Amino acid sequence: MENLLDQSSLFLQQLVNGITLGGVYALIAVGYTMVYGVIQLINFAHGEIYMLGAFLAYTMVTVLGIPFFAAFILTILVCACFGVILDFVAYRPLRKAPRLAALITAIGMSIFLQNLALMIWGSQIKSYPRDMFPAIFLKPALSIGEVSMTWIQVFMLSITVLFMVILHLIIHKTKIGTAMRAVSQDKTTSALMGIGVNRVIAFTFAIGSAMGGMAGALVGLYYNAIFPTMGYIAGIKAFAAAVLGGIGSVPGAMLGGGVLGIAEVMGAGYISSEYRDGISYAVMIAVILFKPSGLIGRQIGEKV
Amino acid sequence: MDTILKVMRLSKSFGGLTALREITLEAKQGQIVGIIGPNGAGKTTLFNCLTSLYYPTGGQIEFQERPIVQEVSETKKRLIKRCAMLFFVLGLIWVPLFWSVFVPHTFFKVEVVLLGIFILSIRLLLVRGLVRFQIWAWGLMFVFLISDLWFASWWLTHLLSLGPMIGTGIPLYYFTVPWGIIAGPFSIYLMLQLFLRKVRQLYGFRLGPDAICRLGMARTFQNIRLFFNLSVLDNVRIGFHVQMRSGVLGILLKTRSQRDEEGLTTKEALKYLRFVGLDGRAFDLAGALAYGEQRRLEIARALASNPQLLLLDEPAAGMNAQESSELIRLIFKIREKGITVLIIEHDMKVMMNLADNIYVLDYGMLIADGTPDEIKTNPKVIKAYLGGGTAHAET
Amino acid sequence: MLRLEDVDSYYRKIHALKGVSLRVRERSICCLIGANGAGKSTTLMAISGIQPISSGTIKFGGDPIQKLAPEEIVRRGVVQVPEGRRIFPDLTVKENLVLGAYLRKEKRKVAESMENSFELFPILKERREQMGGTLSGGEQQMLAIARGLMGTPRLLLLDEPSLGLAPIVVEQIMGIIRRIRDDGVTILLVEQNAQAALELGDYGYVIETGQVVLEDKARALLENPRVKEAYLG
Amino acid sequence: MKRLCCFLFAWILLTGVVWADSIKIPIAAPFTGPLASFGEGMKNGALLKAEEINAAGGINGKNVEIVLEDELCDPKEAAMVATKLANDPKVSVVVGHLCSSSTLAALPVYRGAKLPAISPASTNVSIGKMSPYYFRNVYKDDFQGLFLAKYVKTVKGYKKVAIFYEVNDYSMGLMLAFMKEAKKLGIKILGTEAYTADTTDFKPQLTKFKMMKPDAIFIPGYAPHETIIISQARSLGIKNVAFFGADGLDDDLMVKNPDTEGLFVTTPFLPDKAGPQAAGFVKAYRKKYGKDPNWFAANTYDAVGICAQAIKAVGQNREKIRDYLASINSKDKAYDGVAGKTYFDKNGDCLKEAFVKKIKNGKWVSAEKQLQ
Amino acid sequence: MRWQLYKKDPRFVFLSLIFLAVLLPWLPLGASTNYILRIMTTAVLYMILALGLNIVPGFTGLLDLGYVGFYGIGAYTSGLLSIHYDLSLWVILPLAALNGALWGTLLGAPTLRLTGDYFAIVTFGFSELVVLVLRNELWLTRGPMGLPGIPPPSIFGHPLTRDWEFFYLVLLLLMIVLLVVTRLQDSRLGRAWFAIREDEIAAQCCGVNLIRYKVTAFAISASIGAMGGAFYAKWFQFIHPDMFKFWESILILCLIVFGGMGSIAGTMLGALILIPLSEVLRAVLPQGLFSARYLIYGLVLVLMMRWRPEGLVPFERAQAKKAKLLQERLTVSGDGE
Repeated sequence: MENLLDQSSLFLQQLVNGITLGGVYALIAVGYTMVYGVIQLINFAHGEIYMLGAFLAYTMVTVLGIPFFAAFILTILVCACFGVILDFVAYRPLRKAPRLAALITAIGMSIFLQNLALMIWGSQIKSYPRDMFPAIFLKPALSIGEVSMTWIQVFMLSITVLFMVILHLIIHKTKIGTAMRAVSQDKTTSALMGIGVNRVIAFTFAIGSAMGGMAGALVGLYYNAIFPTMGYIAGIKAFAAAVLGGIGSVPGAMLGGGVLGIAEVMGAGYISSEYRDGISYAVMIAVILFKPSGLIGRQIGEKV
Repeated sequence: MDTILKVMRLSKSFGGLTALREITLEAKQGQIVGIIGPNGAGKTTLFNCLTSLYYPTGGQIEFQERPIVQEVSETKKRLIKRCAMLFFVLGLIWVPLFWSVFVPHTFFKVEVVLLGIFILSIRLLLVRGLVRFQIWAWGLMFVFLISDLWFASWWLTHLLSLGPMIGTGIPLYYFTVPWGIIAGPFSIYLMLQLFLRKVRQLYGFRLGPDAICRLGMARTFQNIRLFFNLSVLDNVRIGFHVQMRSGVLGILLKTRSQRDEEGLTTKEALKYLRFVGLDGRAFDLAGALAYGEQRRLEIARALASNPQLLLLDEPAAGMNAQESSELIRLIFKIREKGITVLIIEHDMKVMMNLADNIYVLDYGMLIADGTPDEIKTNPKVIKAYLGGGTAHAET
Repeated sequence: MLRLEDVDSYYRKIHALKGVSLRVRERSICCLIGANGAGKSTTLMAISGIQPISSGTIKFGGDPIQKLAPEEIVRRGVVQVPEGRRIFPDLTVKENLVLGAYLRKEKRKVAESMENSFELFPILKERREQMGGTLSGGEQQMLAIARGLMGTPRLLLLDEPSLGLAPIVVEQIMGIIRRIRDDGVTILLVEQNAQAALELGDYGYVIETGQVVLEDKARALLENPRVKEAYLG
Repeated sequence: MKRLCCFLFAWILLTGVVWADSIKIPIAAPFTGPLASFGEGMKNGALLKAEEINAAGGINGKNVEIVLEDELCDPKEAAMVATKLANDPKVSVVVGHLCSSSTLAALPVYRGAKLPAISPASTNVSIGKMSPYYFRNVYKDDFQGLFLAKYVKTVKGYKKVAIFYEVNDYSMGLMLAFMKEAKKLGIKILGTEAYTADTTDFKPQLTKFKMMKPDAIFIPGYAPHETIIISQARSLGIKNVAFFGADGLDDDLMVKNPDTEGLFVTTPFLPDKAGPQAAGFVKAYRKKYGKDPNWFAANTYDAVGICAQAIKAVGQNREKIRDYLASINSKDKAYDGVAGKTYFDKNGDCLKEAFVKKIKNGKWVSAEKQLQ
Repeated sequence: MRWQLYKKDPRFVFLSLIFLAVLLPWLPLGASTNYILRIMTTAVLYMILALGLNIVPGFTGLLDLGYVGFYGIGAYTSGLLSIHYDLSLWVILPLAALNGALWGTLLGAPTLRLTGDYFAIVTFGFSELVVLVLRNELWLTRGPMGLPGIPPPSIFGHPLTRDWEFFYLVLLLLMIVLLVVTRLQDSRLGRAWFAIREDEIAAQCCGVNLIRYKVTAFAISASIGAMGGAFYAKWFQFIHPDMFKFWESILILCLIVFGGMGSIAGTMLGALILIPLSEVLRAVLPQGLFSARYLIYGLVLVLMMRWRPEGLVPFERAQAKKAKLLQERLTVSGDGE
């Protein structure tokens, strides 16, 4: 009987871990999914924005001595601006170029940013010093038997859910959101309606990057490890989450992130921790091969 | 004259919009057949269906008496859907049975329950894919059917050696016997069903555009689709693709037959270019040609695959009077070679001089067919073209 | 009101417009008819600022607009209803209409125009919450026109509103176009359906392979043997 | 023509050789990249030694010049750096390569060029047998794993241990050696879990450990990750479980983290356990760099010392230096350095003692009980 | 007349360049000859790899981010075969190529019907999975311990150890690969690939079976990559999973983007410029910045796409040149007009 209790508390604890991780993936995946939805580009550099978010928050807290929550909000704003700049510098000139060109640019941008961070911050793993760490985060928020959840997990999850709801409202209830959906369906007609297509795309980048930067700041705090290559793996996994949920759909990103996070943690917990990253890749490949439209996405037909 | 192409009750719809509605037409050997109709009438969609770029929603196509597209009846589709559901229901029994026998004493372990849910959800996904006629579901289904078949026979042969079902005490053979008796034959039946040609066609095992070309149907496109960054000669040589035989090994070893084939192809390609009047520009990039020349190059490329039937999609669009009369001469020359030509044109002027037989489409329906003279005087056609009237048969 | 002078435009390497000149008078319906691929839609796209032009000028109300961004052109009151409806299939009818008024700030007036369009097209009111893609062809066309009107245009560019529609629906649409003109909106109508267009229009241009070959009063064009020939050969 | 010019330019850059009359001793290690802090220890140790040698009048009147070659712990870069060094006639011996994979990649190059090299830090077992030109003044992984297992059993008395290793050569070598010895000694290995260098989320694996309820968790890896692992473990509620690791954790990074209290690690060098010579070294090091030397610094300090001794004895002939190094093959011929006596066996490996140190009140201190 | 023709023939240019390369070890470069030889060997190796990769994105227009997976498969095939069975290089090379082709086909067959960016992602996932397997299957690959002690190749019983010997060997391989690639390019197969690259739908309607030719392209590309890997293992005598990380794919992609996707000369030029650049950077850049040298590769990708997406030697220019050459050849032989 005790064994059964252990088993189930192990399972529950892993579930908690998985959901937290999934929340992170979902936040990053939103950026991919929104940009892909609007301009059909896999923005490889998105993972790097996540990394920059982590570094910015870290630098603001440790070097400039700004309190974490202020730094958190500043980071989100700076990352949003950064996304817009990225779009303006790298992608806008290629709007009419073949998709391959934009994709290669995205990869190039990703490498460039990653190495830029490497130059600025060095490749050492950075951690928040304990005294600058908001103390409340480490205290357990709830603990039932062996299962525990810290405040930072609660904070992260609630922020994720909150922003997903806000995002959903923005996309479905506001004018700019309607414009975003319009641009994703038909750019020429949108322009004919007087929608500034480039401005809407820039806005999309801003929101996606804000989410990515936010995820970065949160993750930097949660795992307390910030390094220049963190965006690469996380970015790919988040992309897998976006594909899993159905690329182009925000609730899909949420669902995909959650499923992938849980699958990864359960895979590491029950199957093999060596192949932990492999699980995400395998899920991603399987989804792309068998169901490219994802769990809640729609099939995108090609025009002849 | 033999009928070379026969289209019967062909329909195509995109989502809710019907682009073609029960089109029936035929082309005889050596004829020039015109298809005319205003913009958006579905002419190009018809061509795309013929060359397998689109797959029709209903109807049949026969080319040189060989069925290219066959009709699958609704009953057959319904049968497949029912079979798929049954497959899932059998899975509902199968999964707990499997645990009981093969993973004894661990029935309530978290991992095992998860595994069970996983297997069941894969089976459900498979059913979904199957009823939506997706190709992967077709392939994966066989793996599952074979394993079901194997387990059915295994359980039937190990009837008495199985203990009671874990957690309930009910003798296992209460479950295994009916399961084995139903699942075994059912698996075989479903496999046979899935192998039927018509059913395979539903899952996308159909002739692709390349196979259609190989059969002898070549086409041009409404908005020119040349290989713009390749030379004119190479464009035509690609057209020869289906006539060439050399494989990777021959190419790597540069065997005599491969070299001969290359030489011959180049010569023939130049011949075709002369035929369409482009021999002077054979070594320029296709992108550098003028509009009219590009149109002719597209025709040369299509001719290079040695077709029986040539489909021309608005060849005269964007041409001035002189260019289009040259084009008409060229099409007559092609017909003299014994090639049947099917032309889309919305410009009746060109068509009247050219075609032996004309079909008129209007918003996806065939509204008239006959010789040019008949068409010219057909009131329905005039209405469709000059428009405005309400005297249409449908309304 | 709108004046094109010697407009040249290239599409890829193809010379799509070869010195097109035309003018549209205030509060009139001007028709641009011609065959497929003659350059009708390209002309409209050039006016709307989507298709770049290589030479020539486009003036609207006296100001050159050929260098402006598409949204700026819309702001000045030139709204296009594109060929093939091009409504947003995954947005509701209402959202489609709201987007038509994207550049307008006052919410109340937008709501007013929406009421107006519902009055003009009662069927849209019924389908308000339906996805655009689920409408029938005629309804989509109505939605497209209503969406164009939401932008309170001074000049409405209509690209083949009769395309692929049943004749009775064409009739209906043409009637609506007339009503719009009567409400004081200038209209440039591009049509392949010459009969319907010329019956409706005041003035007409015939365009062939990127050049204007004929222009006259609509009534006169309707009688012109060259027009008949151009279509029936 | 333009192309040719470009090429010529590159060529001139590449062939440019600095002519200066000094003895070059190159240090090949990662000075940037994730393991830069270890490379920095090596750099500091070497520079300190060179400074001392030069202050004492150099080797045979010539100054020692330390050349830093950054190879990022990347095998491909390491081979390239090795070729560069092998073709520099001023280089007669190399101190280097920190990571075993770099060492293994560079090794065929040194062997081909007959250039002797001393690694102060590569502990992989397979290195020794591969080349007669490779020496090292650090013990091998198998010794360290074995040592740890013994220490855990006899001094600490742990019975149930779980292992959380990184998927790299160093960590896995240690794990395998530890497991082998643990089996002999009757320590129960509850489970092994792995992580990769790209991850920072260790919770799934740690949760598993939590349910296993081990006495201690063995974390053979490098400091940057392990400090995060310990923090995450504590936040998951793994409270009364000890952590221990090997020399890869001997880094100041660990001390900065308050969660690591009580962690103990093996190390080849302990400032307070070493002899009087070491005390001088520690003092000088503190003075120059303002912190305690780690074992990388100490070992590199010694390696440079051995090289200097060899050059002093036989001159700058590669072959002779190799023979000289190979001749240091017994305890009495050993080089007496700050990290103990160094002598090489027939494979070029050395046998050295290991020590245990632990974190107490946020400082590295020697463990009360050492295993002798 | 004939001489004029030869002078312009790219094959002649290549041959003379290779002749120059053959002279390289004997040029009076002083002590750094071996260093330069090693750099040039690396550059030539990357030329081979780039020529192989070029077949997929260059010829058929699909972005392949998983090329390094095949490179790794080739290297490990070669390493394991020579350690366990001590086979000769001439047996290993074709075996490695075959193994690469096998995996290329296995990966290509299901994935090649995907659209561009999904294909890129799947190939990326594949290469990461390959590295994971190389890392974790200790029984086969020794995982992160690497595979040391691969015996050097030998010719007629003479083991190759010196740098110039390896340089000649890799030059020989380059010539073989070049022969293969140029022959393929000027054949029915190559034209089918170009057709796919230019316009998939038109290609299909010309009778080109998309899947079949894409798979062929993928398999051939993979086998060339695997062959490069096989040489690499024999040359380095030590392989490690970290050598086959994603960055290598990007580097090779960068070479062909820089040189000109689809053009053989451009691809080789890209490798010839960018690979030695890395060593120049080592000499020029301060220590701390050297680790960030990939920054420059990233920048190259971005800037090339922005200002010169067709690369140094654009595909269409190469095609036009080829056509003119053919014209001249046909006029000389009197076959043509």
